[in-house]
Amino acid sequence: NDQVKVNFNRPFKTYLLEKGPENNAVTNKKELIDYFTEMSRMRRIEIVADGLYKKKYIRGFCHLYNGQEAVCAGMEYATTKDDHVITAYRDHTFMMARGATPKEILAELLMKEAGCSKGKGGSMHMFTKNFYGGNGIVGAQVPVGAGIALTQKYNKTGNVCMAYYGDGAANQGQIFEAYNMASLWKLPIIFICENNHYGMGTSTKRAAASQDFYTRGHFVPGLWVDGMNIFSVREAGKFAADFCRKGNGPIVLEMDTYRYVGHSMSDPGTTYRTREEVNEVRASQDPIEYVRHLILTNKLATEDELQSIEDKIREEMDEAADFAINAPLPPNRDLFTKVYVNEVPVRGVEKSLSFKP
Amino acid sequence: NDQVKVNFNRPFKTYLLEKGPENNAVTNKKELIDYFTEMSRMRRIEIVADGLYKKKYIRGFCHLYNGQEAVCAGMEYATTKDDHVITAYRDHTFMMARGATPKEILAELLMKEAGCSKGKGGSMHMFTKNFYGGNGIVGAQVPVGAGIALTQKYNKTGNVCMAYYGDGAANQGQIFEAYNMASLWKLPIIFICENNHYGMGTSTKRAAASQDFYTRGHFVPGLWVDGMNIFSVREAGKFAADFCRKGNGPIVLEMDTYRYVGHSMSDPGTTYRTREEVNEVRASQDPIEYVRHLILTNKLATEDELQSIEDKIREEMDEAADFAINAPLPPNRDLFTKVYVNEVPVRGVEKSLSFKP
Amino acid sequence: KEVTCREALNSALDEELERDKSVFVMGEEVAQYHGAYKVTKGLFEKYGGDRIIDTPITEMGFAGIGVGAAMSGLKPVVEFMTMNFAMQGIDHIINSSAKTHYMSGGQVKTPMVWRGPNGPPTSVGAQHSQCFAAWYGSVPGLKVIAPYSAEDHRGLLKSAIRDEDPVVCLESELLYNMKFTLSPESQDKDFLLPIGKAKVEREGSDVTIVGFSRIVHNCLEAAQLLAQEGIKCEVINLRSIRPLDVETLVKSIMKTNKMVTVEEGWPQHGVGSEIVAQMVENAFDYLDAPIERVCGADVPMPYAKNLEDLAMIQTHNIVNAVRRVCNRK
Amino acid sequence: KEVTCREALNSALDEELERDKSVFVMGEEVAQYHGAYKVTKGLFEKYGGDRIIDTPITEMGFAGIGVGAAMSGLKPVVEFMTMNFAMQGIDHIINSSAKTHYMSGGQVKTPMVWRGPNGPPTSVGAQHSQCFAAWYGSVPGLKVIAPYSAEDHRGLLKSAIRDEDPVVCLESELLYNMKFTLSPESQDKDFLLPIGKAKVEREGSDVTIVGFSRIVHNCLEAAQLLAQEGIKCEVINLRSIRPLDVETLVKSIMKTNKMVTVEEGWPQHGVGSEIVAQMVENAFDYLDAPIERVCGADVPMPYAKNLEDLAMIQTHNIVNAVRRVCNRK
Ligand SMILES: Cc1ncc(C[n+]2csc(CCOP(=O)(O)OP(=O)(O)O)c2C)c(N)n1
Ligand SMILES: Cc1ncc(C[n+]2csc(CCOP(=O)(O)OP(=O)(O)O)c2C)c(N)n1
Ligand SMILES: [Mg+2]
Ligand SMILES: [Mg+2]
Repeated sequence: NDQVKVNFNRPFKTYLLEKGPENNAVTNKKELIDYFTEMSRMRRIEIVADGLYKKKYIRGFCHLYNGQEAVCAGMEYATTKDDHVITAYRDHTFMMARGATPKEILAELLMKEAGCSKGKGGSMHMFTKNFYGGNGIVGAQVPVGAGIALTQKYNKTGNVCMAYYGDGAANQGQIFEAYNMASLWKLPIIFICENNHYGMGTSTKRAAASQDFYTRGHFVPGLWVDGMNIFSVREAGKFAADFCRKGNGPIVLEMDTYRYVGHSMSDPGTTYRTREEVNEVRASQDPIEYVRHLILTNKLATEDELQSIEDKIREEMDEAADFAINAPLPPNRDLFTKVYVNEVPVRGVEKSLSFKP
Repeated sequence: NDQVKVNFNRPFKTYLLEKGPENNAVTNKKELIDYFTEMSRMRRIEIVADGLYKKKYIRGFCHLYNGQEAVCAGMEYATTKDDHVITAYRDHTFMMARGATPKEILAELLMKEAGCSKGKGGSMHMFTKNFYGGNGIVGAQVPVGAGIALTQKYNKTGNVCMAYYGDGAANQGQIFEAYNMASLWKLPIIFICENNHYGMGTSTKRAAASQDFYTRGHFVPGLWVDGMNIFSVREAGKFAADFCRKGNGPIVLEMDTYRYVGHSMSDPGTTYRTREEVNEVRASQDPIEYVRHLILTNKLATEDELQSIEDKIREEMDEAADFAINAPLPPNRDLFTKVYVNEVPVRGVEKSLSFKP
Repeated sequence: KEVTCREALNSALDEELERDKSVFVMGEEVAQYHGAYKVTKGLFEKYGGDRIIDTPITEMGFAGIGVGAAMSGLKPVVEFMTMNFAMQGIDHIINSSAKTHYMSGGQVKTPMVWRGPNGPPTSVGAQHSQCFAAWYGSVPGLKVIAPYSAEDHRGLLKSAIRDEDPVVCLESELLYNMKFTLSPESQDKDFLLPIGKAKVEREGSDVTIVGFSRIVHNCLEAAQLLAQEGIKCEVINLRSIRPLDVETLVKSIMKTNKMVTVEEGWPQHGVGSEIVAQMVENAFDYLDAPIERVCGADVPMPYAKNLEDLAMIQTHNIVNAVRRVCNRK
Repeated sequence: KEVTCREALNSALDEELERDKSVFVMGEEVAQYHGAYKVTKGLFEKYGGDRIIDTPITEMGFAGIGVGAAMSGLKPVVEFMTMNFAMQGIDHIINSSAKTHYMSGGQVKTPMVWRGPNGPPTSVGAQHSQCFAAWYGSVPGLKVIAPYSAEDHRGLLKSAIRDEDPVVCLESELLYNMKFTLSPESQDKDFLLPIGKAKVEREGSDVTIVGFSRIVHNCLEAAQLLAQEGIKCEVINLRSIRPLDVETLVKSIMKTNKMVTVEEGWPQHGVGSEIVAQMVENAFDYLDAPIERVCGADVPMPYAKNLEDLAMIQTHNIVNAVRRVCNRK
């Protein structure tokens, strides 16, 4: 019997809910190894992206997810691939969670034709099955997510949509508009506020009059969740998906989490918070270390075994990086395609350089 | 001694406030006569506008305030002319409350140069001292109002801004953005939701997941107010202004009120609600009749005296209407002026018809 | 058969709703109130509240919801009570609907229609009278149509609903009540007009008048008046702002060598400007006279009728411009 | 004195904040973070949080707050992190700030500046690369400036802050780091450049190249290359998009009889289109060749560098266009 019981030391807080999920969960060896593996892959792809960025293979914005892995991973384990996901620009790991390969993700970052968006989208604009991006306008993805939920209700699919947004985004008016319509129409949407405590250089208390993001839906029930603990996230996710699937309408999950790195590559991430604060979170709450600890203390695998998982991940990602580095750029012709579903004439920089299909 | 004590039979409801205003007020003859007069003037100018519209003197949108007079009037008696007001398109009576004359208001409706906006604004776009319109985009006036409040704080004037919006407008995202910034920065703004129960043809319960508009600021304290009773409004207004002036930041007042007429002139106002509903409110809650009743039952004036006030008002408004009818249209040259503060060349419909200052 | 443009839109919506279950209509007052301008009359009764959806007054929110629905397989027709209010949700029209197909390397589609009355009606002042043809028409990823006749309204809206790309349909409040004869073909349930093709409404050899939406009416009126002076005007109804049918325009100007553009929007960076630029690029040697632009006056729309009349194009303005263009030596 | 455009903007803000207590700066990250692009560096320390105000990420809301502050006597400088995000608040820029003076018959003023980086930087994809010059430039009631050099940045921004009308200041992220020499006059605390006047950056007699903002750099580069072939280009830096300095353009084309317009935005209904239309209207008989427009490619901005390079104007594109215009017989 390899069952492990996990008690949550940062319990849920509920809002407009009679009862939240239990403050513990049961897991087992397979799950723990899976979670360890998946979150490690997420961490690793970001580390590789970081390295490639510094070597100038990647340009522009590149928002990394280091530290927040339990949120993205935990929600995936709470739902199915027929459910739908949309997020903002911090999206690489979501792609992977939804089944995209590191090759297509890194190739996209490296502007290659083999990239998931054929090199046209970049870091902020990745899409795959039942995953709608990768959106660069803060907050805009949330009503779009409500629209995806509308489709589920319209087509009676029984599936839910998870719409992620940051603590900074949480003040955007259109999110309140989405709360309202989702409630009125009982749309199956899980609003997921990833509270990593900063929107760029602004801490939540300077941006939000109320920092209890799980209550900000006002008339929408909510849960505060320890977003550093994949089991808390998973249990909250199951609870929320179940809530939605029963036709209760939307629910808000506030995921308390932390971003280890700067906002994007140009932000050192240490002018508006101290290095100590970052190190403290990393040392005490790291979502991957927590799972490693559970595995080791429960003797479900040895350090060596975990090391070999990590080695394999490293290999996988290095291979993906190599692939991406060596893959070709999109053909120049692609400049003009996919503006519309059908190819049409498109004007170039000079009229004489225009495209005729 | 002509003091009259008024008990409110629809008591305040409070939100995030330890204590609201008392559920009664003291008034006297002078006040009662004033209130009766002012509200009657408001009612009358709308009736005159309605008549002029039907005679085709007025064109386009024309949103009347019949039934809601206690809100606009009561707030004026609770504050000073150095305080600031902004509202949406249902603005004629606000102009009068702020000191504009019926002549300039009706002249504006009749597109005349003597109109308060020189005939350029029309029904929806009227402005006068410390009154910022008259805004046609539902909800947009609310953050603008917060900006006016910002100026008060910036210049330490001790004045407040009252920003009015409807129950339909109350779902607009930008209002939530305004709540947030006003709270963060402790702006002296009274958010006033005039809940007349319909936004065009949509009842509040079809548009708002929560119809408790006094709580919709979520972290902003609020008061539910009987908006058909000028004394409730006045007491709430004093309470709110005082709250703001003390540096507590914003407060939301929900004014429960009713619009007797259609949304605008083309809406009969009886497809989405019954005639009975309208008649019932009119018969039992009319804000002017209530004050008339107080005056008469307390024998502070006779029916004849009130009649003569009404006659005078009728005269005043008829005179204003005559004035407006006979006033000249703006000169054609005005087409091209006030686009910018200084006169500049402006292109006409034909280039050859362009304006040169 | 004589119908108003309102009826033409209504029948187009009705038929497409009937034809394709994934089509739905959303917007303020579209269902139980039948639309602020009654374009959606009867649809709520016929298709119910799941397919004809009244929204709260939250344009940005429901614009986003429309995009999400389109991305995930539905075909929303999103009505804005007027296009002025679409400005609150314009980010979704541009950044979420127009750009996503390209950004996703072709993976994601947003087949949807954004529609509503555009440009100046009368007497509603500056905030309710703006024409957005030039703005939307500038954006790759969007198609933009501007119907004039009842046939246009039916054929273009039906094409727009069936289109796989996002289409902005710019209507005119003043056209809703205008009556036109529908040809038998145009009454067909599968009557479609191609997006991106202009229509020569009247042939002529002396000068080309180009317009779109409501003002085509005045262009035709002007052509008739000018015919009495012996000036033969060719009148082109653009029908689409994007793609712009440059070919038809060039063909016409190669014949007439003169052109007047007419649009109710503001002049600067307008549809007329683009047409002039295109004619210079594509037909420079055929131009016998400078092209004149007749546009809405370059001011926020005033309320007073005399000023408004001066701010808006009247038929005589077109007549004047044509005369000038034709009499130039 | 050599300064970057960032420093030029910073000093302009600093001086105007110093000069007039009613001036204040608001926007996302403008205070404690010193601006996403560090334009407001040091201002928070000097003027404090009451005058340099960090806002939450709520563009529509703070745009409205800016307008309200302006209406009631302050002079806000509202920074958008980029103009792409201003689309969320564009209704306030158009309907609340641009139109109110007119609608109120001149009673209400909204003296304020809307500023931020506009148009394509590099490698940030479609949602972060749009140029809004044509949109804002179309709106009566707004003034629109687009500085190129450090002198432009100082002189135009200072004028904009002192202006009684709302001014949109379109900057370029790629210019922030670019260095220019400041003339002694332009270092003066009261150095103002007139809004609505273009600058002839280089005189020439064969052809006129017109550009604005960052791309003026490439126009000048092209002119230099073309000089080696004996083609003398006059390069005009528009400085203002609205009012557009038609006079300076006409004067130039009367001399050169040929023109190429250059803008980073999309072609349709662009600034180039308007310039062509104006030249046709005002200088038709002086045109020896069709005016060519060089514009951003008519696509959402792609991320991949090779595609982006093709989507954005390179100096050789300008050179090619000039050659074509000059070699036409
Ligand atoms: C509408 C809009 N405004 C501003 C920006 C610039 N911006 C990008 S990310 C960001 C911070 C968002 O913070 P948060 O929502 O907390 O998400 P996090 O980055 O922490 O994941 C800002 C201001 C934008 N992309 N869109
Ligand atoms: C942004 C926007 N959307 C839609 C409209 C059209 N419209 C004008 S008034 C109105 C109803 C507003 O209702 P409410 O806020 O309750 O105010 P009331 O008319 O009841 O005073 C609507 C939908 C508008 N003017 N602006
Ligand atoms: Mg954050
Ligand atoms: Mg209402």
